[in-house]
Amino acid sequence: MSKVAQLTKGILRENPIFVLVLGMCPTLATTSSAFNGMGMGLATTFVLLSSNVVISAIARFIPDKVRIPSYIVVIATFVTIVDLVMQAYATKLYESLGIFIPLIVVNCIVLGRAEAFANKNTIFDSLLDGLGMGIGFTFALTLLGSVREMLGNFSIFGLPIIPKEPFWLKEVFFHDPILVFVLAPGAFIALAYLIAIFNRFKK
Amino acid sequence: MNSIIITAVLVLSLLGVALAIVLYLVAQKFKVIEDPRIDLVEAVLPGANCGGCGYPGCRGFAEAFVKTDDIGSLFCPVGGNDTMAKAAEVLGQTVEAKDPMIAVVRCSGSPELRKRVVEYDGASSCKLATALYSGDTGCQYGCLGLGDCVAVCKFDAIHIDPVTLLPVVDEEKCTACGACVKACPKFIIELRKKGPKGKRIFVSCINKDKGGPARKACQVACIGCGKCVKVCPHDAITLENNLAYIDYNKCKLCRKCVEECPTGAILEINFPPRKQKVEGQAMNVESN
Amino acid sequence: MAKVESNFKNMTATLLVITLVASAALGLVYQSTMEPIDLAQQAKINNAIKAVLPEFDNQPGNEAYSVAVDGGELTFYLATKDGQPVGTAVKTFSNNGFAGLIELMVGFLPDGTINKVAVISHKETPGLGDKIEPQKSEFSVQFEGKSPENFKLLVKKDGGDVDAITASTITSRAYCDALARAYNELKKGGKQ
Amino acid sequence: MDSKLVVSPSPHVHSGESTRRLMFNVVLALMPAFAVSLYYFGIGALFVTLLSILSCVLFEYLIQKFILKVQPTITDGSAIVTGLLFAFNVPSNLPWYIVVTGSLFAIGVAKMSFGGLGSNPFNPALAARVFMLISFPVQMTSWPLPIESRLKYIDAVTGPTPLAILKEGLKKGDTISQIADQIPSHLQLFMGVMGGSLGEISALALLIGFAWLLYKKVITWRIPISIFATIFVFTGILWLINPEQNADPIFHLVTGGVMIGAIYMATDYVTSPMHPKGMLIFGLGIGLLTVIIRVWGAYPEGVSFAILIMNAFVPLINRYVKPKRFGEEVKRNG
Amino acid sequence: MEYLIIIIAAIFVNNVVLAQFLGICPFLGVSSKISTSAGMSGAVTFVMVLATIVTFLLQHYVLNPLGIGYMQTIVFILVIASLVQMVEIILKKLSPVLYQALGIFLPLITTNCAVLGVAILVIKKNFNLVEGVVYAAASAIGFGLALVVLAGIREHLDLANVPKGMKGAPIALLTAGILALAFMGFAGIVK
Amino acid sequence: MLKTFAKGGVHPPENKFSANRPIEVLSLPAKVTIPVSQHIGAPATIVVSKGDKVKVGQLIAQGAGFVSANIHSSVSGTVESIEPVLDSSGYKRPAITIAVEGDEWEPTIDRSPELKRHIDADAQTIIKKIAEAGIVGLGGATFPSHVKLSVPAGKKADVLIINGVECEPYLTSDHRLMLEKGHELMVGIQLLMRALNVDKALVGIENNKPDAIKYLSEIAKEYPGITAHALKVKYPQGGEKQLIKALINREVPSGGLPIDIGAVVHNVGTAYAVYEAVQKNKPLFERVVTVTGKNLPKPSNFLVRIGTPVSELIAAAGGLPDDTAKVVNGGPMMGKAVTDITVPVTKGTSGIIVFPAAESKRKAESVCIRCAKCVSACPMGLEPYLLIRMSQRMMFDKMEHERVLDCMECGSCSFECPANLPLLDYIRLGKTEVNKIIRARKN
Repeated sequence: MSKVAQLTKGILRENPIFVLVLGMCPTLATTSSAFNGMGMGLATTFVLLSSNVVISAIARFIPDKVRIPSYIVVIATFVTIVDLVMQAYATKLYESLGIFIPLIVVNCIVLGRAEAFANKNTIFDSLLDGLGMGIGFTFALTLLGSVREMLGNFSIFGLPIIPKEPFWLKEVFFHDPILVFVLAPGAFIALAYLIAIFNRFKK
Repeated sequence: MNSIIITAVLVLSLLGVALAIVLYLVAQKFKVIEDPRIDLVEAVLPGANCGGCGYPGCRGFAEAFVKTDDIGSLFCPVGGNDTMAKAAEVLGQTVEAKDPMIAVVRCSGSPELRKRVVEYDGASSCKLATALYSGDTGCQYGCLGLGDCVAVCKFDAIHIDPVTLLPVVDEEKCTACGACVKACPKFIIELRKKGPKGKRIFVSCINKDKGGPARKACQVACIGCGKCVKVCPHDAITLENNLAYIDYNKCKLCRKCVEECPTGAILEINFPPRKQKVEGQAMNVESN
Repeated sequence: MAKVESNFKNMTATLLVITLVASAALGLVYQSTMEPIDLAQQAKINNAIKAVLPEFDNQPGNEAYSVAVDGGELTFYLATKDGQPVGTAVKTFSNNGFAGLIELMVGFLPDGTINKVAVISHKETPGLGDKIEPQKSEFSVQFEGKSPENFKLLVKKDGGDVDAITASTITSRAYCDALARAYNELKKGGKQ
Repeated sequence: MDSKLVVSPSPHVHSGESTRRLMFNVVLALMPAFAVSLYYFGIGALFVTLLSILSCVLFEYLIQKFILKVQPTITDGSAIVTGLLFAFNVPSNLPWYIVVTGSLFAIGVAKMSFGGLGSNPFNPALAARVFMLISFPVQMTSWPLPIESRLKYIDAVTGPTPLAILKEGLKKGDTISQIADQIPSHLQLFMGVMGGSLGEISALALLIGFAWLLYKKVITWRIPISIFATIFVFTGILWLINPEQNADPIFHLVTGGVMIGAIYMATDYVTSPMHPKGMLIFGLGIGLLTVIIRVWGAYPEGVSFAILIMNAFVPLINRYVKPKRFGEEVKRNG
Repeated sequence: MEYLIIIIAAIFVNNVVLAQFLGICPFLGVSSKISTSAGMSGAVTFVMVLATIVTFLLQHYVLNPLGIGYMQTIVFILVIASLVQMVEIILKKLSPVLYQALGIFLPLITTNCAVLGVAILVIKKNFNLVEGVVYAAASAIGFGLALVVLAGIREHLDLANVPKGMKGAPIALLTAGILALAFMGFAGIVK
Repeated sequence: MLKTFAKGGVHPPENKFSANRPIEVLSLPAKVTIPVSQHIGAPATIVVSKGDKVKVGQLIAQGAGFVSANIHSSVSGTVESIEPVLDSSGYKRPAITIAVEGDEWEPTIDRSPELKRHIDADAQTIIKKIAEAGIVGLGGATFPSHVKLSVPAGKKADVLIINGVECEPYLTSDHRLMLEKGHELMVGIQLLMRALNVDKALVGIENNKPDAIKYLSEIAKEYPGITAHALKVKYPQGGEKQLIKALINREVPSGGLPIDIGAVVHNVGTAYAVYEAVQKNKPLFERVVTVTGKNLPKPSNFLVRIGTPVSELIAAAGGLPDDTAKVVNGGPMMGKAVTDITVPVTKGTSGIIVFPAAESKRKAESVCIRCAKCVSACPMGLEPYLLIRMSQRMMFDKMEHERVLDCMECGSCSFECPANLPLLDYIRLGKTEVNKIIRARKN
């Protein structure tokens, strides 16, 4: 597989959300806005990238039987780093993501990539893989966040999408957003259709 | 060094050591013994779980394959020889190549050639119709055309032709798993040798009635006249119960019987066209 | 690539090393982020106070005090500029919200008039009760510059002066309740 | 006789019942309620109902034709019933875009995404109603006053439903007797003189439809009656314990969506249990949940939620509550 | 009464899966059959309660006194991971019957974020030990309830003609979405 | 409130056009074709050969094995051929074709019309005579009657139930038989009672035949132990299990037989045949057949020799209407559509119904709306909506669990289904497959 493919496979062909359907909890929980979704995606990408690199570097020194615990320690370390750094420098985002920052540690994608890829590939390949998967994850979360924000708040990244003029556009067609999309049920419904649309285009 | 770092290091290290001890004990006490070769064999199998090999799924086949003394007795019809060679490699053995097989439909009675005498109005299932009557034509052996074979095919390799109302096997997709053979309540489908370049000859009829009634029910029925038996130079054709049958192991594809057959019940597939045509219907099947 | 064998010694050693490195790394990160995190916390409180009071230059968070009342706690933040009090921010609450607790930050000017009100937390129905948030509706604006002395903190339906949010009388009531509680405590013990 | 004989498996006769006829009878049974709502809510009711039916049928057609690419089945009447029921569950002054969005959700999401008629686990009209209630809480809970709003649509004079008056009063700390004078009499409630969704107000009209459905054997008595009985008994007990904090059982039966929910929504074939015993359990569950939400929940009305939640349990009920087989007592010996 | 409120809140009002988005992966993964979903629910309940007790003790008697609360994540996940493995071994030895019923689900639980999530939430919400245990058990029941109900619907949908693109995860998510809508009706029952 | 069975059931339009038409003797055809498998069980072994001269009532095929029945010639003449012929099963099966010459009966047969009430045969003799006469269940099930009368060791019958329900729409042959041969029927019942050693016999008749109920109740007074009972009109009350439930409120266990709860059920036609066999020495070679249909000029009840082509009956009933598109052998709910009207009448032919084109084809299927009408219609408490889905998806092991084998194929579910789903078709398919699975398991 070429290095480019190594990087890009996670974005579409093996997209962790739309194709592999992994890491659903943060996907649903943190995408009430595009910004939150992207923040979560980037945090996960960092963990994914770093743990992939470290694990591929140390994999051969680790006995099989303690493989999983060791990987978990590595991942948890990076998660805690993200946690602390965000708390210090991105308080607002940190608060809106809440418990899902520490929960990156149990995101199936992270451990999954460590198990399936990083422990048998070179550091550079693992880096590409982690980066690609992370980008795919971030892309998916941002997309879902955007869709939800657009429908549920008529805005994207906090910017209103309905122009003020002509006035009837807002008065007649887009008077109120479909609030449910920024709430729990809307997360499920929006993701359901995004995956369905993705399935359709994959074929 | 800061005390917080020291406590952190101490706590986590202790935890790490404790876990290591626990896991070590676990690893010592509870070992699962399973032949690792089963996984390896399973990995080379197609994974269709079709059951064509006679075992419940590919895993079942893999287990049997690892256990058996004579791996030549097992065959995966879907994967074919390549797969079997790979699987044998896993065990460090070799297998003889088997001739590839294909499903053939032994009925050519399209509505044009085999008049419908009654109209069926019920659920679309050959099995069900079989319980009800012998078929909507005068031939009680012929294809019912309700597609039980289509429904069971896991490889999308068999379809009912909208004109002839008969099943047509897609040579590319057919894996000779035999599911359709089992599904057909009329026993019309048979697995036969695919033949060199797909060339094969067979009697496309299973009507065991005497000549008169058979001919009356269907224009392309085998009427049991025996001409093909006489003309065959390789002794490949037998006649039993008014029905000719070509043994594909003996047939040398000389095509003499095809010319001789008065009703056109014998089909030749994938041969280059020859100057004088036998009948139109042979083309029907070829043109799939 | 030769794998390391899974024996007792190796396993323990591996885990030990990994945890050592991990915990050391974490400790370092923790130490270096301790201060920024504290600052961030400070800033958060200050921001909330800033939102409801005119400009000030002290650290109200350091001079806060709390009063226990009605099964909850009110926190008072005194803001000064050049040593002169510019107002008091009160973190107040009401348990009577449609979905329970509502927490507000109310800024009182030294004369007792309400400067601005901000919402700290609530669980009110989106689209209905959440209109107490200043960015979602004009509801909170009506309190600005009003003194509870002559502006009755009750919804009009109950004989007060407050225009309730459409279809959210209960939330509006709770909002008034929280404001009234803050004002009463401020009068009682506040204005030092 | 010159045509071919037809051969088909038995039976050779059929009752003549069809999906379309069943749906038609449901529509017919809803007509008294529609007449009442036309009388009370006038043009708003007419507009919302027609728009809802039209958009449901249109969406079903478009989705089947262009997205699923199957033969449209709008003639079976199920989309009409969904449209009618959705309209009956919303206020008569609901803005048009909410009606259309709701229809899209009912047909597109709650019905077609699951495979269309017969496959949807949730009642489409109800799922849409709840979806809209949460998305547009203000518009979905501003109820035009009956009679006064006859000639108005969007700018109708609105007021709360009796249940909302009750909930708000109790929240404020009032007692039932203090609230009572704001609420119409039981007889008025029974006739439908109150604010509410356009089709739910008149218990009388809905009960007439119930009688028609029973007479035509479209539904059985089990689900509606078990819901009524549960609500009656449960609220009755609460009322007996403390009549100043809990409304009386009759009030609970004739207000809000109990009648339309129990008779027309809970009995939806697709989303209700298949066996008599299961139907009773289903009704019991709906009754209990309705009262729990009404009495302790944030929402003044709980019928829609209750039915939707019990819809989710229907597969489990169908699986574990089986009809009594003939000759059940002895085990098969073969 | 307080416990009752915790229980109702955790099962219905703030259902772990439908309102808090914890444990979605197993919720989607193990919900295709009622029998397996029931087994999974049992296993999760068991582990969740056990994990909550252990992590609670660790937090309050080790991490907090030592001032290393920031190590929460790493310590909790290690403990849960090894706990799951120990439970598996102990079950195998002591009760083969139970192991048959629950054992196969145990490896899946390590990556069930509901377990770690609930353990962290118990600390965050300042529960005492008993409240924490009650909360964990109720959350697990809420998880199990949602899981079994979804499995029931999915078994029903197996026999229906779900459009091609919607099959699998999308339809499960959609069902969960409408379920979440329905569960919003419980809002306000517990403050 | 009239008695009936508890669960399920439907009420199709009765359409009993021939109820007032007395039984007519159909004139002899030129040729009869007598299939050798007219009963459940192994085909009988042919004991004549081509060219043989046979008399009416002469044994031409011997019952082969325990569950099988003798077959007698219904005419006198020459055996013309012995080869497979299309019969109402839709298949070509072995049959004896006899060219009719005169009408010469076996001399042992008592052809006198007077009633012979005195019974001198004992139980064993009765059963033996029934077996010899080749009597099978004439309600349509064609189960050899002597087998049913031989109660297995360890079981005991305490009540005989006579099925005069005739719950199938259109059919009237049993109705006419009860009206016209009441006394013979009573003697036949007494013979069956003696064979089973029971002292109680209940005749169940649906309330749409008030004349038969009245007549039989009256004459039953002369015959101790026999009572006639009116039943509410509800299909499929003629099913053994439903009839037992309706009359004595006992339920045959799932997978069991009526004898497991002490009951034996026989059809009125069978009882009449028993009378003729035992008292008159006459084997079963003719039976009453209803020929009917909405557009048939002259719906009738005929006494027909076994082997007569169906086309002859239709001709005698006024000829085949032009718009005919389906001919059914048996009732409209459980009967079998024939592929050709030349097929012969057999022992199990209770009626021939001619359907006009408009009623022959099924309406287009739509989708299941889970209305549960099939569940309430099923008299066995099954869930047809579930069974059809399982069958279509080949989940046969699950179908066994859902007791698909309890299905008696009464067709109530398909009759009721508003979506016109072929419920019974697929349930039948499932039954066949489940039986295969069970057989495979036993091996």
